[in-house]
Amino acid sequence: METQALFDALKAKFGEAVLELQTTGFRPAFVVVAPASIADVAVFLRDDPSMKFDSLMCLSGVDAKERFAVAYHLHSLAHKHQIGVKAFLPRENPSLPSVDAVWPAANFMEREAFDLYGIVFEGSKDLRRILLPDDWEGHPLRKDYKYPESYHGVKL
Amino acid sequence: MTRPAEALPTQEMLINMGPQHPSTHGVLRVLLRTDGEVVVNARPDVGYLHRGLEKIGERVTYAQFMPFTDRLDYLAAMNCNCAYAWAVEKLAGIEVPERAEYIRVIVSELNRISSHLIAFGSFTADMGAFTPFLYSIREREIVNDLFESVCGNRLTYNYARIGGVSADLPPGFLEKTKEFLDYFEPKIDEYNNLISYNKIFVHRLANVAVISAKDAVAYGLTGPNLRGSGVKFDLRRDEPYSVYPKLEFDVCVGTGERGALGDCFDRYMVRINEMRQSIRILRQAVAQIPEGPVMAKVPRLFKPAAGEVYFRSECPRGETGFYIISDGTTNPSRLKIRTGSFVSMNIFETVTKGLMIADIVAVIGSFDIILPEIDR
Amino acid sequence: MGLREYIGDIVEAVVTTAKGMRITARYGVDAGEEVTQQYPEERREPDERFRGFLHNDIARCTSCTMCVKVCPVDCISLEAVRGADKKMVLVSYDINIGRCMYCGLCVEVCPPKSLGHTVGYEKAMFERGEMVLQFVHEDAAEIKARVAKQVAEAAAKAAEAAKAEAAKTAAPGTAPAESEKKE
Amino acid sequence: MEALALKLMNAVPALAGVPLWVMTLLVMVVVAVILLVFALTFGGVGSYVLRKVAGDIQARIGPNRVGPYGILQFLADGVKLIMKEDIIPAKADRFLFILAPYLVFVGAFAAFVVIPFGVGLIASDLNIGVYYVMAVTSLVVIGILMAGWASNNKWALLGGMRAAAQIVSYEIPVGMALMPAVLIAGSLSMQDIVRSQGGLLGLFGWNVFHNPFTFFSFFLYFTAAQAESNQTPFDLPEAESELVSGYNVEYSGIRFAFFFLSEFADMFIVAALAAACFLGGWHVPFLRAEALPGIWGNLLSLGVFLAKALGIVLLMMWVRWTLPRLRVDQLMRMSWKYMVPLTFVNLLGVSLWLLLFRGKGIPQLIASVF
Repeated sequence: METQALFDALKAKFGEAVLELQTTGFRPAFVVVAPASIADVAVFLRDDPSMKFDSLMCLSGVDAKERFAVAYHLHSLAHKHQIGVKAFLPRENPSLPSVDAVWPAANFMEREAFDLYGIVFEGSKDLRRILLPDDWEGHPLRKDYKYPESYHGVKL
Repeated sequence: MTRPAEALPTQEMLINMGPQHPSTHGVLRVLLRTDGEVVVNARPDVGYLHRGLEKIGERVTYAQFMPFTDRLDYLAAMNCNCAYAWAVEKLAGIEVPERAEYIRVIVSELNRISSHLIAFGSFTADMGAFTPFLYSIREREIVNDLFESVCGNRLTYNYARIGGVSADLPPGFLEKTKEFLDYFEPKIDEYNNLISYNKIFVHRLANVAVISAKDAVAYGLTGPNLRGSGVKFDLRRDEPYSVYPKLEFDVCVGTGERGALGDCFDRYMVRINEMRQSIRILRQAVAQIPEGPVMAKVPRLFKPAAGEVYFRSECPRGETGFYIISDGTTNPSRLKIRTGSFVSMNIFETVTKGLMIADIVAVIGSFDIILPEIDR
Repeated sequence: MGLREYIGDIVEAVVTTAKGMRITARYGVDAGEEVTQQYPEERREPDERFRGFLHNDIARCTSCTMCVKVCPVDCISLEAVRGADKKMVLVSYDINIGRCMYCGLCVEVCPPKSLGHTVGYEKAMFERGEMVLQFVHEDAAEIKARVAKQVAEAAAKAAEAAKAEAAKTAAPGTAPAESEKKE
Repeated sequence: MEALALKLMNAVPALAGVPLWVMTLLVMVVVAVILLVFALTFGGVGSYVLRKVAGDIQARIGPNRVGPYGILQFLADGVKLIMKEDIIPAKADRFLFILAPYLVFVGAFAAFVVIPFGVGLIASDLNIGVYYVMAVTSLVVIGILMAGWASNNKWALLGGMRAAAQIVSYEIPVGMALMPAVLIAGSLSMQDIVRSQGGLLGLFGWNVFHNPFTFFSFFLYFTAAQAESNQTPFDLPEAESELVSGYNVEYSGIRFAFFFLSEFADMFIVAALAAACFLGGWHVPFLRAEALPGIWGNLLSLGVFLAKALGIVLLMMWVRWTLPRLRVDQLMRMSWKYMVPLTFVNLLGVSLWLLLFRGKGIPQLIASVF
């Protein structure tokens, strides 16, 4: 399915929630959606017979300077096409619905984004820190992260 | 005489498997809740090897990140090197000389063989047979020697460069590769006779941790773990990159020959068969490799145009994807690494319910995880 | 489970075990299969491309700091001062091999090719601080003092020359001809 | 023992005044010390051979640094184990923790009493020899379970429980697989069993060639005994890749050495029983060892017996470095569904054979034709 057609189909289905299509310089292209509707969009993308994005390749948190973003890279084994979905979040209290009910693969990747960016995925079945210790302070991949002096009395 | 159950209260036991444990392949910690020998729940706890590679990636330039990709999957550093190089080349739109592409394919496939050898060897060692492990190490040494003659190191190669490879193949390398292939091909049959089809080994693996094709896709498994469930998907064939379209090979999938489709044995056999396919690819690549330069013209101050790219390539442990965001400066603005082992760990808790403790070891081995890739 | 299957299981177990044991026996009997290298006595020759410890031939080093800039782990520290002939003089060149990851990027960028890999890889120390290779053996302060002296001398010479020049320009006539003669 | 003491007193006039019981005790102690030294030496040499065999099979060299061909490696290891710090975990059950290794070693060592090393070379030819070995080696399981429990470590406990289940289960097939030898000899005494295999050039009288059922018996015994002595592929109680090291995970130094030695002692017991019950014991092929004059018969038969036993030990090592490990439920299934029925069928077969052919084996039948 062509990217533009896919975007149009999404636009027709979700209207205002689908914001823009990023194409030039983006491989694969990104559909930017409103964060609140990400779960619904995900279900549609997975189940619609012309989309069938059955696998979530990658879910990444991004610090886009003035705001955060969550990027989803989807792939369809049935149709062999790809698309990126992106949702921009404010820097304060970034949160959006979890998609781990749609693609179970999302769980670990969401935990990673939560761990390193502090993005909260509402409704996630298990949202804990994954790579860092449970009592770590701060989210290191944020651009404004301050490196700690010590951890439990151990100088870093 | 029967006693009422209350007279003999039983309790579930919480066992800490790892981070130091002989068969967790590094520093994986699994929190086991067991009822005797039967696992009620096995929760993986990763992150003991977290080095913040993604943060480092934002600090160093594109070229400087290459040595860090060695530290992703140290058993298949060539594959990671090349995957990163391909990703950056896609981002910046660099054309790589054909000889360089062939060299990359040759070293990637050699590394796939050596990585699968370790997967095979450590798996059998986990199952209690130590001898095949040493045989596999012996064969891997030859590959390491080959790599040393190419790039000077035996583990962290740092061979690929953005736009090509750091040096041309040394004289005699292709002949030595052919020699190795001729030596190695019969060894696979020997492994199969020695251990693969051993009754005990088959019984340990068949019907353990069965993953259906649907689950495997939904949980995002890739590489041999996905193919073990019977899904015929290989990035080298389905999203061809480099010179793979010019090379002929079969995509190995699990067949369920000794149990249910998608069990540990199928995942194991896929790796064994993939070694044969790698030999096939290598023979063709060695025969076809053209003469020419090995490095494209890349400006010393390398600044790709602003943009985003997601490139994935087929590494021995599933797809390794690089999601690179460039803001037009010398450093990436975001460098996300998606690795096969990390995603494989996600399904671990689901598939290990109701297995025995010994099976946990089998499942870890059959996923062929490697911790630096999980923790990055 | 039928009887046929039952006996089949037993036969399969025996046959596959025997197959495996045949292979291990072959290795056990054949002494030529041993691949061990007895390390301290037997050493394999590292390949010519082997990336061992770094070595800087400081006579050729131009103190361009390319290696410092390209090193991803910042293990090279370099200090240089500008000498009398406008070229940089190395004051210290240290490589912390405890941090070095032998990636070879510095060797690739080195313009005068003064930096290179040796084939050495054995180095055990008692202190982490000892894991620093120093290539300038003279004392840093001494070099600095010497170079400063040279620079000062050169500056003084230059100043003298300038003074003489100024004096010549002040008294025109013979001076330009003299300077031309010198050239 | 008493007989030997009497003989000594009669032979050496200087000892005539010593009371009989003192002499008997002395002889007992001397014999025990000899056996102990043998067991310890076997543990040491066995570990060296094990590693050397492993090295050969795995395309390596094996130990070669201490002494010529590394033969003194076991002494170095022994010194190391003795010098090592003896750690008792703070939360361990001290008394049981300390007792367990000795109990395990005693269990394994006590079986040496009835091993027929040669003509007349047996510490005590009990008339219930086979039965005694079975009973005494079961002591090991108590020690292992004790070690697993007392360590207060869950891996050790799992190892101990596995060992208990395994050794108890495999006791039955081991016993049943030895029964044919007892049936043929008509006695439980080890020396009687060995003597019954002496006919036909000392080679074709072996029980393993007696009839097809005894032939299978030998392999059934070998398999079951490997399981009973916790050898790979049945080393589940130790299973270093699953249970880290199983029941002995918390032990260090000399206490660990006791577990280690008892493992090798167990190995030897298994091999010695197999040699005595199926491979003609100390019978020298083509020669009658009993008829040799003086001490030569004793020494020759001792050498032959040890050679047979060591051959079986080598076979065990060969199996060990080839096969992977079973899972615990498969181990139980193998015992109860395969080993136990097969040994029973086998025993029935041997009994019928003996009934039909009046106790004659195939070689004897062939011999009787000529």
